[in-house]
Amino acid sequence: MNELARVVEALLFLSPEPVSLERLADAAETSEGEVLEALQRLREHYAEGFRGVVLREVAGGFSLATDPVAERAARRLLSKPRTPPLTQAQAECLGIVAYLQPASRPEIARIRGVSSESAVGTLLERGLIEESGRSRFGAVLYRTAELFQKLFGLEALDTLPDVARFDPTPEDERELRDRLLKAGEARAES
Amino acid sequence: MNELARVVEALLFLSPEPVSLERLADAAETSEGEVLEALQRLREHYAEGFRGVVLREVAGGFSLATDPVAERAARRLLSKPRTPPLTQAQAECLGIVAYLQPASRPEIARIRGVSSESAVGTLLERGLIEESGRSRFGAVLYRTAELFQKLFGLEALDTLPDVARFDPTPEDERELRDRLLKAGEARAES
Amino acid sequence: MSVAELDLDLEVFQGPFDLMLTLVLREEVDLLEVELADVVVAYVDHLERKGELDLEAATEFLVLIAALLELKSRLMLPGEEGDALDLEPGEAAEELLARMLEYRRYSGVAAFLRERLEAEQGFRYRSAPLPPHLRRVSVDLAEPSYDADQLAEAVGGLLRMPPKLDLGHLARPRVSLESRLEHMRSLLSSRGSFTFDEAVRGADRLTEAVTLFALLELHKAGEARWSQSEAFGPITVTMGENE
Repeated sequence: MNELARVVEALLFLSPEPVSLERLADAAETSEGEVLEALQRLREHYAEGFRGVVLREVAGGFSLATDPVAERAARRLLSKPRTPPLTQAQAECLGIVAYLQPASRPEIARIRGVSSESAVGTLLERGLIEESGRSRFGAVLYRTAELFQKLFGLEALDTLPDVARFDPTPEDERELRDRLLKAGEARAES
Repeated sequence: MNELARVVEALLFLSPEPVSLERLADAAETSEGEVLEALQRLREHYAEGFRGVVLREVAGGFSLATDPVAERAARRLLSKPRTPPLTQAQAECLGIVAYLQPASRPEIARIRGVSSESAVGTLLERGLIEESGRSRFGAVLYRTAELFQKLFGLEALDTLPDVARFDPTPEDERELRDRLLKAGEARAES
Repeated sequence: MSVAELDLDLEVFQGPFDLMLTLVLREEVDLLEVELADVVVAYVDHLERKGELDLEAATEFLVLIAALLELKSRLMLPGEEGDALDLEPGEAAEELLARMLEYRRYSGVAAFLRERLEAEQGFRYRSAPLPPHLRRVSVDLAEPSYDADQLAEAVGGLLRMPPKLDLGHLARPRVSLESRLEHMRSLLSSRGSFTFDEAVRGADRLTEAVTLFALLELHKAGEARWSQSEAFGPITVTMGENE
């Protein structure tokens, strides 16, 4: 490991947040190309499956994290509980914000069909989303925060899967349509 | 590196404090002898002078720490003030402090019509504002800190831009503080 | 209190507003059975008790109740021989379908996110405090990063005096659904049939809206029938089979 690789390793070890290539180069007073080379060396050291710590590319930067191999022991050692899982309501709100960002509360409510105050509040509190200005009508807009990408292991926002992947299948859609039409007919007959 | 060494590495990586042999063995659900062996393997990986992170044995146990080689770069990366975009609430609080200084917290709340604890807290934490004595009524007063001028590229406080450019009723000639308080009270009543 | 917590005590549903919406959307409560007028009344009562208008909450309520009213009134449209939805493209059903498909998309996204978070749990990041000598922010390293105009603009915005809030439209006497139902029932019993325009002659828009809603309720109860020969033509209301 050359000196730059050592420096980069130390920076990633210390920094509580993923660090971008640009910031690494700036801190080490060198070029991004040199840092990339150093990261390549580090990657060899931290190859997944061989070490307890792995080098990850998340949230537009680089970060060291523990390998899941140590999860059980880590839970025993640290009293800090795991990140609590998301409720369905929170996950829906987060999904809407993630794909439509910026998204307003009324927009979220429209899609979910329910007012989403408390779920949005929790997401804000947990630092997964943050405010991002106001819409033309004065509603607060939300976008995902950096923590979202980090916790969900996303390199960048555009690495989220294509949203069309989550659309109901044509069969589901047909079934839903049939049910709706039946409801309408039943009503018309009554 | 065997699995236990990987686990021990991960535990030392995560823990902010040195971890004793006993706690390591307990967390990894194995004997202290096994952990010692694992530590021996780790020591080979983290030989001083070759890595950015080194394995240290200190009074309380074992810990990973950065090598001094990264000192300068770490300071550049981590001691550099963070400058995420200001939220509207933060901009309002900082604006009030900058233009009226010193300004007290109750005053800020009256002008904005909402309690401004968290925005003021963030500004304090980021070193943009600082305490500046107490008002006649005992409320803490704030003024902008040295960092404020640097981050806003202001040579002196009197180079703050003229509010008149953004003033909805520039014909009003009362003092800025009076007008802000009046408008805040009117908003609170409406 | 937010709209979500608005407590409802209706014939088919007791509980908070947002739960009702969820159930309607998931088809566990039949929208046709929900007395939306009572929901509005409960909300207005709530506003009155509270004595203040939370604009964001009120907007949200209006958006939701408007969507529900629209859907419900479309669901209530009478079908000719039960095939109205086949003859027409079934606009209401299509819209509801579109909404449900959109909702399903994000419910799929939600499932993906929850799984992903679960899978990522094993990767833990270090969150140890910085060594003491690195904790202090160094003023020397600060570079101009903000525009002071943002502050001037924020302070300028705070100088704005609020417009005098016109509560005239809220203070206006409320039109009750009961009174409009009564009005139409008496028209029906005295004349046997009438046009909708006659029923709302000289009335303001709110009264018109409530009257239309009352008419939907009469139709639902089988007390009235209506016919309209062409779009935007006069609506003739006649006695229903239940009378």
